[in-house]
Amino acid sequence: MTDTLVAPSRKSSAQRFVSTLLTSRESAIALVLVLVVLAATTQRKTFLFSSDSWRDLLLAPSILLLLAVGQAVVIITRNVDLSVGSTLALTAYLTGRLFVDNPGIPVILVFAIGIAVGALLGLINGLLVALGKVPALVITLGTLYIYRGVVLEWAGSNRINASDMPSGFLSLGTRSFLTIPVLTIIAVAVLVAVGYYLRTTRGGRELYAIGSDPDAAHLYGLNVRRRVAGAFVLCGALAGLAGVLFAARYGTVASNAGTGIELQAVGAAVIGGVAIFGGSGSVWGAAIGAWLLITINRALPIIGVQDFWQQAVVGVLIIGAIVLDRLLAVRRSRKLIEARDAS
Amino acid sequence: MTITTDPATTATRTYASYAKPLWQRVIATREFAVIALLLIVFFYSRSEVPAFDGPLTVYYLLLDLAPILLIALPMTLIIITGEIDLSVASTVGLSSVLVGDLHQHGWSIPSAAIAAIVVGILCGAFNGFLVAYVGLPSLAVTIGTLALYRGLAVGILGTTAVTDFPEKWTDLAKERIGDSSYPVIIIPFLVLAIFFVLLLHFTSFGRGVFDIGLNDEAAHFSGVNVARTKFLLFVMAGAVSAFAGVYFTLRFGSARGDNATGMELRVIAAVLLGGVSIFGGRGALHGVIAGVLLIGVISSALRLEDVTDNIINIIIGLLLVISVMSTSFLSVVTRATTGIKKRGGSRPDERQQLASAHTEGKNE
Amino acid sequence: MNTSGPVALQLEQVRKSFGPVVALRSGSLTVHSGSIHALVGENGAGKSTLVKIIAGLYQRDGGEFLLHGKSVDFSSTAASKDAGIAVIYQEPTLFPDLSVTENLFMGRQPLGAGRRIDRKAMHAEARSLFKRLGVNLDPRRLAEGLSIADQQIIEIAKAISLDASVLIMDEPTAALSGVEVDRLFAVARSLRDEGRALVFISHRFEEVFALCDMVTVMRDGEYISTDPIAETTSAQIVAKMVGREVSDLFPKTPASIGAPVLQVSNLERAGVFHDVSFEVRSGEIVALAGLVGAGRSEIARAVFGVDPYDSGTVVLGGTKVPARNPRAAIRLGMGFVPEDRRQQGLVVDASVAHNVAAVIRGKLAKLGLITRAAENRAAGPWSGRLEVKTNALSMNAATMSGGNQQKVVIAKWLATDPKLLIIDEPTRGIDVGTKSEVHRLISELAGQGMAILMISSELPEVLGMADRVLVVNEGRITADIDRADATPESVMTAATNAGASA
Amino acid sequence: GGGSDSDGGGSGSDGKSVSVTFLPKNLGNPYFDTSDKGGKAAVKEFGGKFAEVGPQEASPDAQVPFINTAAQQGVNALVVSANDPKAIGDALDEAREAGTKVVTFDSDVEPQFRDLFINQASAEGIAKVQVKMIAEQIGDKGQVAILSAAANATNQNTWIDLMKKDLAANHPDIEVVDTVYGNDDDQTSFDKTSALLQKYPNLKGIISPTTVGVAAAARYVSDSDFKGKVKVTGLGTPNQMREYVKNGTVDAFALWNPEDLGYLAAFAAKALVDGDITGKEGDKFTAGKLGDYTVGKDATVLLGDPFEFNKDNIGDFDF
Ligand SMILES: Nc1ncnc2c1ncn2[C@@H]1O[C@H](COP(=O)(O)OP(=O)(O)OP(=O)(O)O)[C@@H](O)[C@H]1O
Ligand SMILES: Nc1ncnc2c1ncn2[C@@H]1O[C@H](COP(=O)(O)OP(=O)(O)OP(=O)(O)O)[C@@H](O)[C@H]1O
Ligand SMILES: [Mg+2]
Ligand SMILES: [Mg+2]
Repeated sequence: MTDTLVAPSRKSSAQRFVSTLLTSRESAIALVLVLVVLAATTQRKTFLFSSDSWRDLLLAPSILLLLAVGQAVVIITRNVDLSVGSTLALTAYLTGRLFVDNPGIPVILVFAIGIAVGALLGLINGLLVALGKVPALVITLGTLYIYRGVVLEWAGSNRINASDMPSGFLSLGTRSFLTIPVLTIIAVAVLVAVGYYLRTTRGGRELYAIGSDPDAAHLYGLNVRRRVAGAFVLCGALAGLAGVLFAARYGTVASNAGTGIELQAVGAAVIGGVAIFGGSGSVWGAAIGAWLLITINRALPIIGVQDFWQQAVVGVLIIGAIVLDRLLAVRRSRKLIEARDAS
Repeated sequence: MTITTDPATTATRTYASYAKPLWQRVIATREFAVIALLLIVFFYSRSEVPAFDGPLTVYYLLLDLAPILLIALPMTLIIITGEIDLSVASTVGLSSVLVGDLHQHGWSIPSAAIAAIVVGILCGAFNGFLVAYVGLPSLAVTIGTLALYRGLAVGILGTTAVTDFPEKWTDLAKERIGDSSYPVIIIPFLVLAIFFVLLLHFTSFGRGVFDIGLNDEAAHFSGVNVARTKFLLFVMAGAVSAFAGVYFTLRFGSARGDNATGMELRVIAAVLLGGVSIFGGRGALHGVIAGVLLIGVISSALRLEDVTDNIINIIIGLLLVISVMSTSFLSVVTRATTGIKKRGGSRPDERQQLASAHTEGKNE
Repeated sequence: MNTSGPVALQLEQVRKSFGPVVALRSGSLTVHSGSIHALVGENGAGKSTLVKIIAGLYQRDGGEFLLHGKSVDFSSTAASKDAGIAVIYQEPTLFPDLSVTENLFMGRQPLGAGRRIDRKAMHAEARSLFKRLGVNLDPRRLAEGLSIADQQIIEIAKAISLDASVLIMDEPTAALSGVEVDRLFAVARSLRDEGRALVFISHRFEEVFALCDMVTVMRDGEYISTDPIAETTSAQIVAKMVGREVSDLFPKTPASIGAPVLQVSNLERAGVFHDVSFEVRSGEIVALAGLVGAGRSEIARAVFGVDPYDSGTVVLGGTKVPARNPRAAIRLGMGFVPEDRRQQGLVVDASVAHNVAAVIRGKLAKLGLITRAAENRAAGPWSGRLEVKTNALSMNAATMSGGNQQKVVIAKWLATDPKLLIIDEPTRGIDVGTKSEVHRLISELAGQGMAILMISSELPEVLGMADRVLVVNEGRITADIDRADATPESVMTAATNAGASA
Repeated sequence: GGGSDSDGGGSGSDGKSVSVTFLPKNLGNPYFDTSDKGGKAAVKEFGGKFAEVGPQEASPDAQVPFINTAAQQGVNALVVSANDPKAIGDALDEAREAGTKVVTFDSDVEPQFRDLFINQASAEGIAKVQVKMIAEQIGDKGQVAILSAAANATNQNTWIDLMKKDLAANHPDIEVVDTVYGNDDDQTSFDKTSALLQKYPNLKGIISPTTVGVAAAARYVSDSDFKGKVKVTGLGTPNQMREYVKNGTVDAFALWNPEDLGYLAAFAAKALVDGDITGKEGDKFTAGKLGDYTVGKDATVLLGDPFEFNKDNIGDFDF
């Protein structure tokens, strides 16, 4: 064999930054998002230029965004968490109950409890997956039923009404800060934190390594179990947070809150370029994917597509995304082979 | 060429066919455990649950379970190859909507049904093409088509519903065989069940299905056409789901875009409960059918006790988790005893005992 | 030779078995700081298993394991790493989705302010490592798609960068070219002179003699001997390795060579092999020789049809074999015993009967239906003919020794009554006894007029078995040598420098 | 969940204890919680067995298994609010063959499928009061939109048709620009409202003839810029609407008393089981504290006229 296949890149870091920015999946999706918004706005300019719709543009995606970020982290480790929808429902209802049962409970405490409970449910998934060596798909399918069943049983047919929760808390769901809704700020803050963790800490990189090749990770001496469990805990915690925010935004919580949202979250991650078999992708992509899903949902009726075609569009997006990834991968490997022959 | 033409003459050694006696091979299997559990629950309910022993119970039970029973058949084969199809329930919905919509446009029910099944086949073929020939992960593909097919269904009918189906057909869907308490729908089910049992357990194709699940590379190396096998399985899933959709429509006399939403998870839960390994390579149809019936019996018994679906869901979930945990627990044990430990990944460990269970405990 | 320091690593009568397979009966190894210790033995002698025990990947079933005089018991590879042991495994294990640099430093990246990874420092360090090894890889490049050689180099860099007191290299040079090997040796020597202990596993004696101070020989999972390199010869080592004279290892029976069975012309696959043409006649054993990574398996796989090829033709018994269609190849009478038994040859989690009948089961079907019983009836005689050691046909192939697994694979293909049998690494990882059985079987088959295409990394095997040796180098056939004039030298030169003419 | 203070009966109609099962469109809907509460009270009053079961989402195929179960249990009477006028018909027939009396309330099925329908208020009455309210609130002119439940909910559609006729006839300046469906799901209704306001910037009012919808719409409007500009009215429950009436988003809304509705349905069921009535026009029966009722044509019993809630009287109600 020849002693080198690839010459080191002579690019400056600036060049590299620009090129990745241009070629990255994230920016591609972001572009699609912009186009959707433009299309909708040209149809009806209030889609963007009215304080309410501006707010909704930012506000609507924030809950799915949180779920997509958590989901992305789990998928990066070559797992999946289908139970997030049920977790969301549980914590959302819990939030309501906390306010009903302990009037005057500080909002911050409610957030803490919601996140903690979510994390706990995530931990259960994580332990079952990591210790039981059972594929996440099955485990979380099971816990999807269990968690949902618990909340249905607990809530029964009584629901939390807006009047049950302090207006201070509810207004979180709608109040804005410098025209940016509070919910969005929270979601983005989480996004940035997780994104930072994945990119710049050892733990974060190990998650990618584990997803990229679990066997190699084990051989290498990484603590696969702990990391995987950790990913599930994070995902659960974010679902818990999403639950609290759900209560704040919609004011009413019934036991069927967030049914089926888990597949949307997975879809958002996949659209955002998170490879379903782990190891690659970013929470940024997942976040933009979530934003795109929701915005399309809102834009379709305005563009003149009956909004119940939205799901079909989502399906097309997901499939388009993975097919695209495949094509890019094929092209890349062809390039590499040419490189090898050339040398 | 003694070696290649007639080994028997030169054979220096003969072998017992089985390491374990028949009864062990039959009894000591996941499938048998599920069947036993099913019988226990059934007879317990008969004696303890009021009205469970009534004539209507089995009838309604089968009516409600029919779609899941039907779809579980192809789903089992797909999961045994190590793939999965999350889009089946959406296909049910789409076919239901098509039957309704075409009926509205004056098609006869049979022709509408055939059209729906053809579309179902196309849906399956699309999944199969992307998975088998483009080589995309079936989980991602079918999450996509889950949204796509459901979206088409909802898109076609919107939130309206078609309910004015001719009595003659809606009655047929609920018809009993003679005056037994068995609905006629179990006839097509039994036909399909026999077909799939033979296909999976008694044909070269079926052996290939298991090989693919256990080690698709080795299967490829011994001449199994991996891609075509997977493709055909997805097509079958599409066709059967569409048929289930037709039945669903007529049984409830309503075609709606959201028909059978979330049924895919129930089907998969039942299949896994029936002892099929999500890693692929292991499972048997009698276990799966027992798994579906088990879920059905539990639900109907609890419903008769005025227990709401919530508890039922919790129980199904627990059953699912426990059943899979049990296998992996056993695998931990076997690993401890045999000490076979391949690098890291859970698959090999899982495989060890799954496969031994599978090769020893298949219906003979 | 240089004065070596205190004992760094000591193993005494270490045992390890995988279920029924005894990989290691009594492995012993004593390595001194400041010396390079060779560990040699045939395929399957237990070298890698010993390594994996030292690395903490496997836990030994018995025996002593001392590190710097203290008895140790590693529960994980992380533990051995912390104890200052660096290992280069036989199979490169990289994270394909991560950059080369991240692969080097995973889990121990240099940290900057606020425990955040300092990528600059990391890349700089990677570059300096590569400079030291004299390769120029882009540290930012993804590991995916690297050639075996480059994967191996990254493994080496990884191990060196750990600056461990004990460095173990399991066949690191298998895929390397001469230049790379020389650089590696230079680094190894400098590490030795820093007073570290090195263990070097290789099948190439010239390397062993060029680099090492001591040599330990293993056979059948047992310790045989340890000698200073200076006081031994390769002949002695080989004798110890195989436990008998090399000559009687390969009972090749002369066969009458007939008409061409397989004709391959101008086979081409970008990145793997180029312009490959050769033929195999009935009764003839043709060996594809070459270094690991030369592309021999790929050629064979393309011929059989499990891999694609861009251009060229394959003709079997006069009919053209369609590309990328193993079924057709099998129908036309081709059999293929692949190199990776556990991954490609067998469904290890299925029964013996299932595996033996795997290819012919189509024929076993009555009215399209087949039963376990029919499979057993067909499988029994073949297993018997090859003396497969198992107590029942329903036993899992996974529970069998490498040699028996290999017999099952061969039985599977013999059952198809092939005209041409391709065997890739026929004896990799199977014990000496079985090994000669397999060899006898192969030449017996040739004797009965079957055409055999054999791929082997073991020179003695090639020289002993083949009527003709085709040498592959970087995907090209660089020499076609007749049994008469096939010598280790002639083959090795053709295998290493691409200059040699076909 | 579904209050299981019934052992499932099984014992046919033995005058002593009448078993009545309430099957609302879906659980987790406060409107039905209230009506079932009324039903439960009534059943307690006449000493029968009460059970409440129901699906999670309001779809006919989800309702059928519960009807089947009732038939299996041989409950004496089943009180249903139908998710589809026809789809659940066969199941109801089977139940009746099994000897169960079927009373529909709130949302009817086709007459041949049931013994009796308890009509909360005449469709005309409902349509009229809503039109009246919106007309007053928006000054009898401008764009209005309708936020309904499921697109195939019988009652909703009848009311909407009547309202449109009424508006066209008596309020020419009011234009109904759109009808959207929230599927009696809070989140959907909420998002649909926001979409509506997107789509029709100068919308004047929203009519939502469903309790879930009107509450969701009111909540969206109450913290948007449209508060005060867009009037929300329709059919709602005092508890859900209270704060929006207080904060001025909603001037007035209407409803009958669902508790009375359930109460009446339960007594009607008992009357059927005991054979006091058969469902033919002119049959008379007494419904506890509500007094006497007479069966109208095609076996319907009318509860009474809808009631208008506003900030002056809302304090007097708690359901
Ligand atoms: N995970 C395993 N399970 C079962 N048997 C194994 C396993 N790993 C190795 N063996 C068996 O143990 C024996 C020794 O294998 P090992 O890899 O140590 O040989 P080796 O000396 O490294 O051979 P090579 O020179 O080809 O690398 C072989 O017979 C092999 O088949
Ligand atoms: N993971 C890989 N990525 C890219 N190229 C690879 C990879 N593995 C092998 N190759 C290329 O394929 C060709 C053949 O590799 P391979 O090791 O199969 O050759 P071989 O001669 O069969 O070796 P062996 O002695 O193991 O049979 C080489 O050119 C190698 O660079
Ligand atoms: Mg080795
Ligand atoms: Mg090879």
